[in-house]
Amino acid sequence: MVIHPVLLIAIPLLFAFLMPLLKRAKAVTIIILLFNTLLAILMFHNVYNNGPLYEIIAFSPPIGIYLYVDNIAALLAVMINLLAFINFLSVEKVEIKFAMLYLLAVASSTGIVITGDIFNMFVFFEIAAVSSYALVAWKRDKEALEGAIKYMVLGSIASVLMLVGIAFLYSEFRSLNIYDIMNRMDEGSVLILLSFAFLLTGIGVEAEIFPLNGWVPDAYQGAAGSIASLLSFGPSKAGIYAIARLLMIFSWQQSYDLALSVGIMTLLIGELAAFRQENVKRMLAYSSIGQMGLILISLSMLDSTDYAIIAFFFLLVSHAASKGALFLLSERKGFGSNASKYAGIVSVMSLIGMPPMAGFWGKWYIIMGAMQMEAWWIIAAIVFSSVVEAAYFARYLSTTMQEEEHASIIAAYPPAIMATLTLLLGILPFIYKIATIGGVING
Amino acid sequence: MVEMVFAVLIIAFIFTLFIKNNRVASIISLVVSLFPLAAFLDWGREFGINLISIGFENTMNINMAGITLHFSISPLAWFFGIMLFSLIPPILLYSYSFFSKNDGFYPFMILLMVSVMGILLSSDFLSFFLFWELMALGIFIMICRNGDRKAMVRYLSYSVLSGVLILAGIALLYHMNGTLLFAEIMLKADFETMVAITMLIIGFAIKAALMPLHTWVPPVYSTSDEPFVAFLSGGLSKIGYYGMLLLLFAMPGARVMEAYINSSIATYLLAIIGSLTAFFATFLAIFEDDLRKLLAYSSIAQLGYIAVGIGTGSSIAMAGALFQAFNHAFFKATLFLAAGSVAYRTGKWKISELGGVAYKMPLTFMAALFAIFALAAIPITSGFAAKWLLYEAAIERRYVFIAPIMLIAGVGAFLYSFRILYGVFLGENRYPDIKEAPKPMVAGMFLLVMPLIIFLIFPGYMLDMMDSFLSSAGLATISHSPYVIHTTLGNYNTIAVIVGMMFAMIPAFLIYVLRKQHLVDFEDNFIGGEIPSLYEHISMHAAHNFYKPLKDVVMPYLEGGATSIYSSLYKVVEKIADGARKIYDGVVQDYAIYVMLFLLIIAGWLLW
Amino acid sequence: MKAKEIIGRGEEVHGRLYVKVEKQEVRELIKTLKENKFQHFVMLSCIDWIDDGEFELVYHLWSYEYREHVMISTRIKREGEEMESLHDLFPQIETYEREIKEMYGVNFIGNERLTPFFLEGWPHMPPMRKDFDSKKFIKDVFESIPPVEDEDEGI
Amino acid sequence: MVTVVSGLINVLIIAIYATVAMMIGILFMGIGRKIVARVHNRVGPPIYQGFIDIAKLILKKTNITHGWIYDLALLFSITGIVLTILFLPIGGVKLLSTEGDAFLVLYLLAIPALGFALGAGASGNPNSAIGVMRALVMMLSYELPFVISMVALMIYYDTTSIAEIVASQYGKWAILIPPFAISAAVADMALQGMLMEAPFDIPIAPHEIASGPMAEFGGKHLGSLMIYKAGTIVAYTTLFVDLFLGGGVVMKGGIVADVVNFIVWFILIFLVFTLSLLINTSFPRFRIEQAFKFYWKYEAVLAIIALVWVYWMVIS
Amino acid sequence: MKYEEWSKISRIASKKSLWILHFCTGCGAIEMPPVMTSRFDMERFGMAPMATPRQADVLLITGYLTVKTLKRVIQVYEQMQDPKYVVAFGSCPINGGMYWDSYNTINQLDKYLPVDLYLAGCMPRPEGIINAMMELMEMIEKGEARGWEKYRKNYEKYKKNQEMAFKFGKVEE
Repeated sequence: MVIHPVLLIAIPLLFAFLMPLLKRAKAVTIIILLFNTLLAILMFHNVYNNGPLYEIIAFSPPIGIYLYVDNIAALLAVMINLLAFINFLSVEKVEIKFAMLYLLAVASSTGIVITGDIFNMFVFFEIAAVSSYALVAWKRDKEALEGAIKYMVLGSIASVLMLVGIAFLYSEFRSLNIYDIMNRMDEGSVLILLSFAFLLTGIGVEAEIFPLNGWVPDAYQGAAGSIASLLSFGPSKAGIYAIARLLMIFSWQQSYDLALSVGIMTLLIGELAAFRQENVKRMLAYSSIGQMGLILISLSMLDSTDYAIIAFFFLLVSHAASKGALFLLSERKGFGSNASKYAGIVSVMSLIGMPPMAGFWGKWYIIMGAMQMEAWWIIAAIVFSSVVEAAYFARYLSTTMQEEEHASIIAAYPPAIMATLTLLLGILPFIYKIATIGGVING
Repeated sequence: MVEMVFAVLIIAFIFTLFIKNNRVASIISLVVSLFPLAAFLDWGREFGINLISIGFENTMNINMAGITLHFSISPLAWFFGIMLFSLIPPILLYSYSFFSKNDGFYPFMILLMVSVMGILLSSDFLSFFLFWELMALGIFIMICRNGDRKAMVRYLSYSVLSGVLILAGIALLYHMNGTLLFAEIMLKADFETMVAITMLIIGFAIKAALMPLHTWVPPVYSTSDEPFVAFLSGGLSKIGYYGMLLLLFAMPGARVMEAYINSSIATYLLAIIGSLTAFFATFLAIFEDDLRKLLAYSSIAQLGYIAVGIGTGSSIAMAGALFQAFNHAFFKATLFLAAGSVAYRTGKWKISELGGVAYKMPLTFMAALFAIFALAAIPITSGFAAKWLLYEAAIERRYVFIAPIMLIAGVGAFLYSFRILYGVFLGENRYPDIKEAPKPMVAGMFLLVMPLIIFLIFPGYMLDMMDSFLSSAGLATISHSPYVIHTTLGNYNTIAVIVGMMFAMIPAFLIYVLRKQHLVDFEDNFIGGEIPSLYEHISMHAAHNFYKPLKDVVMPYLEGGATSIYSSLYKVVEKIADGARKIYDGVVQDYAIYVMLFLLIIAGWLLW
Repeated sequence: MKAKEIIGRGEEVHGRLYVKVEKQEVRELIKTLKENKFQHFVMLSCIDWIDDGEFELVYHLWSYEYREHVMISTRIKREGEEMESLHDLFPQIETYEREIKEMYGVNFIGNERLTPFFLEGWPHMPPMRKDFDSKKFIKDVFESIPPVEDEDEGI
Repeated sequence: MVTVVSGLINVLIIAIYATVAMMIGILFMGIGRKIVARVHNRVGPPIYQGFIDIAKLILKKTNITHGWIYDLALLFSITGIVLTILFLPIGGVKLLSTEGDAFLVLYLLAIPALGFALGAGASGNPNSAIGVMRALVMMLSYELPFVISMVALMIYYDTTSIAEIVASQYGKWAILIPPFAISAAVADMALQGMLMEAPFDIPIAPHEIASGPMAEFGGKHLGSLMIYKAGTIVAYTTLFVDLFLGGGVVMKGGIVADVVNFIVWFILIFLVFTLSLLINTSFPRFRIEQAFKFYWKYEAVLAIIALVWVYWMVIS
Repeated sequence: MKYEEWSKISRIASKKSLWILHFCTGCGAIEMPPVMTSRFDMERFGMAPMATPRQADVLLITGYLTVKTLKRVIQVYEQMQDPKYVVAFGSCPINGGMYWDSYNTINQLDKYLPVDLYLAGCMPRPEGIINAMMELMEMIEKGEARGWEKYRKNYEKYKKNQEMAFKFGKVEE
């Protein structure tokens, strides 16, 4: 039986708006998220067996909403929903409005990942942005509000730029379908360059790349632990995947070089800023920026080496899961129980790139890829940034190992589960399953 | 069969994670640690010494989830395996009574065992690097348990640096040869290989703590707990040299590298760095007051000798380096364990606070005494044979700069070894009420001293163990019988020394036996006729700031050293980092401007 | 005499200024002299006037500038009267006071090191006092100790 | 059977040579004090005074000990020095020196020093601890120039065994070759430190630290240390003679040659010993920092010059 | 007094190499340098000055002894090894000399230490010292200088006397 990918978006949206009617909000959201994850896993199984899924809803190609799901999109969807489900377990008291916003954010992130229509992606970006503004401001204290305002200001500018970019594209090709545009790319005029610039800036703000991520430190610091972790694996990962699709559309040598230079800048600035930062959450935010830069670098190598897509996937998943766990842990000062100590160490080690965890394969393949391209400055940047990263993570671990603030069971186990995810992925990397996807993206 | 050993180790790892009782955990880990030892002893059949033969076959390939790891044994790996895995059981026996509760020492010791076995057996770069980083992780978690910030930060940054450098080197080799398997890599003497080899050597040098890259060793050795540090300094620091030897000699393409070895400056540079490390680390060890830091610097110095051996590259030098590695593993582990048992009883680390521990802990003292004799390379111990080979090699190669520096570092070893003996064990009895270290600890220490005694009388057996490696590395094997080593320049006959000593002992023994003597207590010491018991306690222990005159002369020159370069480097990085943090000054308008600027720049760049 | 101008009183004895002062004024006097070039504290001596039942403490000061010697003397009761310690003005006064405490039994307030100096474990009264009869002491203590003879003194 | 007999003879010869060397050492102590007295315009003790002193010390009625480690000094000192003499060719006769080489001798000389230090440490006397500190710093300081000149010799004769160095100096003594003249001068100053003669008798300074390490040694322990001192006189001077003055080998051939060589060797070590005594009488005692600076600055520079010169000769 | 066996060789050896530890109390110390230097040269008889009691045979008390110094002298004496001899210089150790009536000075050294040889003179000249040493050598050779044995036999008596002196006569029974 064919699984309609649209259900992945429709059901959470539907129940988000039905939420005020239902009494037990927490139980409902958990069921929906669980259902969503299972659906995504089935979809991945289906896509892996018989190739990518095309899905048209309601209208004919040029106008209709058009979903396109390939291996990596399916895997990301699974990741987003699974982590959202685990993350939601750690939230003690749940109000209806919180559950609504949470479902909206998850639905829209999944939507961005599996949509094939550029306007559709814009709509999902809007929903994700709006819901994450509200979630960031959820704690209603000074920091939260400040973070939310900054996020909103930059987010709105980004959405305007994105809209202008799409307008240029539409005026050029009369169609919003990504693959349709991709095939007819060569007959476009100078206008396409402009649209690429606008689109890249718009999506870049959401994907936290260097000059556009001013909002990141304050937003993550203001947000509560679980929301910050949601932000770290939800919208920002969808954003970076959107940039990947963007590079796929405008696949010129210039755009890859641009992505490379921006990536290196983000990596270095992010790592150095984190190095001097004492506040745990801000430090984790800067380190996310740094990791995003690394992922962007792996994207920039997409056309020249087939290791890039594997590195991209492992870096993305390992960063999402371990940064999510670390943000949940950063709620309390120290590592309370053994479980949180285990979670902390495993996620830090995965970010640094130690073997049993997924981060190791990311580091292995990105350097292998870089060496294929004989790009010495990438290697130098990675060497310098990984040493800086090791330094501040070691400092973070040494301080948190001392404090013994006891954590309740609910709060301790979700990060442990996320950390075990990276561990399992590290031990059984299933590289051959991801390797085959590469073909499609380049194809 | 190798899978069986790996499986047993991993099961034991998981099992000991959840046991709280220290006794049970240590017994399990002790039993489990015998498996790899048995495996390596069994593989001895091929490499000269077959003590036991259980029939472990020694090649294995694991492929799971898209990656394939290749494992097989080589003579070099066998030698290192014997050395490392015969080091672990005594240490675990020692820790049976050293720890009160099992807070993670045993599981991660087993993890280290797994990683060491993985490194030694791996025959392709992927599994080598995977287990190398696993070892780095294991060591880091061991350091985490004591939570000393400086040790953790320094260790992690150094080990990540070494990991990434090695990875870059491997990637470059892979890029040029297209394969990761050791057997198929052909090392050519062109520029890229040189860059890859130097990157790999620097990565290995960090683990082997050569001089400029040694600053992580003192904080780590002085804060982690003793059994682990004994294994770290005795065993794991040799893995760095295993990597270098693998690279320079065991690689099949290494013969092509012949030009690289004896003519090129690179390995001569390695020898010079090794000798300078030995020289400066010895001086730093002489003035150090904290016992563990002193042992840390002394272990850096002894490791420098091995680097000199590898750098010189001739067969005697290689044999000397391996022999020195073997000796250093055992006597350094014994010394750290002895320091641990002293601290276990007195709770003190500083030499100036310790004193007269030998009177109440004679067995620990005896083990430490023999280890120090081996450290100071007194001719009646196996330490001398190793250093002798290194000196012979240096003179044979006419290394005029390196030979005197090595000899002076050897003499310097006497200074700090006496400091340990007098400051900690002999002198005024300041701890009259302590007891001897518990039985398992003493047993552990004496087990570690045993190999030193075996190779004291018959250094020839050690050379038999190395012959298989030397021949496989294309170097001439050294002509030796069980107790005589012949080299082109001179030879060393242990039996002659020992028999000569027996004869020389006769007059001394006669004087000692024929005249009676009576024991005198500590108070009865001549200090200008003064009576110590009259006053509230005068401390007659002269171990504080022991080499002050030498320190005033030498210290100004040592001040420069690595630490000042690192601190200036650290400041530069800090300045840039502050600059980076300034960008996020929290003002939204600036962020908005950044976005628009970004848009303009990339639009302009694209259109142009 | 330059010192006489500084202090204003005191008579000249054998070329030295001899000043008799009450116990309380000694500190003031020494401080003023010290500021006016009398940096050298020669000694502190004690004389036992057994008939008047008093001890006389004499502080001797010397100036290199003027090359003059000043003797500041004060009288305290033989039994039970104490003198304040002046070792904060000149550190060496502490040892002189210690010696006088041991030999005459004068207690100095504020001096922590009044422990036995030459006579470790001396149980009797301070020996320098006039009423101490040293000949009788010698007969009681040292003469009474028997010489050590062997039973069969051979040589 | 024949090999057993010849083996026994060899052992006998070696034993005789060792005991004769020790006797010469003790004799030299007496002669040394006589020479020093004569320089002081004094009569000085009889030549056999060394024997009497050692006899008196060993025949002391009571002896004290501070534990078995303290006695180690007694055992190690005599054993070490006799073993060193066994490994040095005396008068051309190769005792055991074919079995070990110069590095072995260098480290054998360290055994008595370390045993000595252990005994002094075990006694717990602060004077002896400071004495041992000075002795070890002295060892470190004079070792550098001595080792550099030894390396120069080894590189020149391309061997590390002293027996071969002696053999290859048969016609031409090393001291006559220009660079080795400098090395010989440097080694002679190092010899002054090894023998603990006046300018460098810092470790056993009687006035400052109550004769340093020997503060607690009395009776038979001091007797054994006197024997060790006698042994060092012979050992160090023989080492110097073997390395630079051809080990006294003047004739080749049978017993007669051995006797002649023995006499030449005796004269040579006597000259070297007197030279060091004369330096002894004309210098006050240095402080330990001055001694260290002297050896590591002036001596080391001279030794390096000689080494570079030899290295240049060997290469060209 | 029955004497221990003291072999002839060890007596001659002890006689011919007398190592002196001079405990420089009082004014006698200044007489020792001329004895050692070239004019009188005691080294020709095998005598040499030593720094520690362990190495010395002869303990030279060169002047008056206060009670405080006597404690140290006894400690040094006990640290010496048999056979050991005590030589007392000057008149002070004999009968207290000019300090006979001082509350602090020891009048007769013989009560506290077994003195083998007294040397009168309010500081004897070097010739006197050399003569005394020759006399001591004779006594050693004949085996009469048995101070160390006497000390060992009457140890308790000596200790009692010393205790009396240290407590200045107030010995609580």
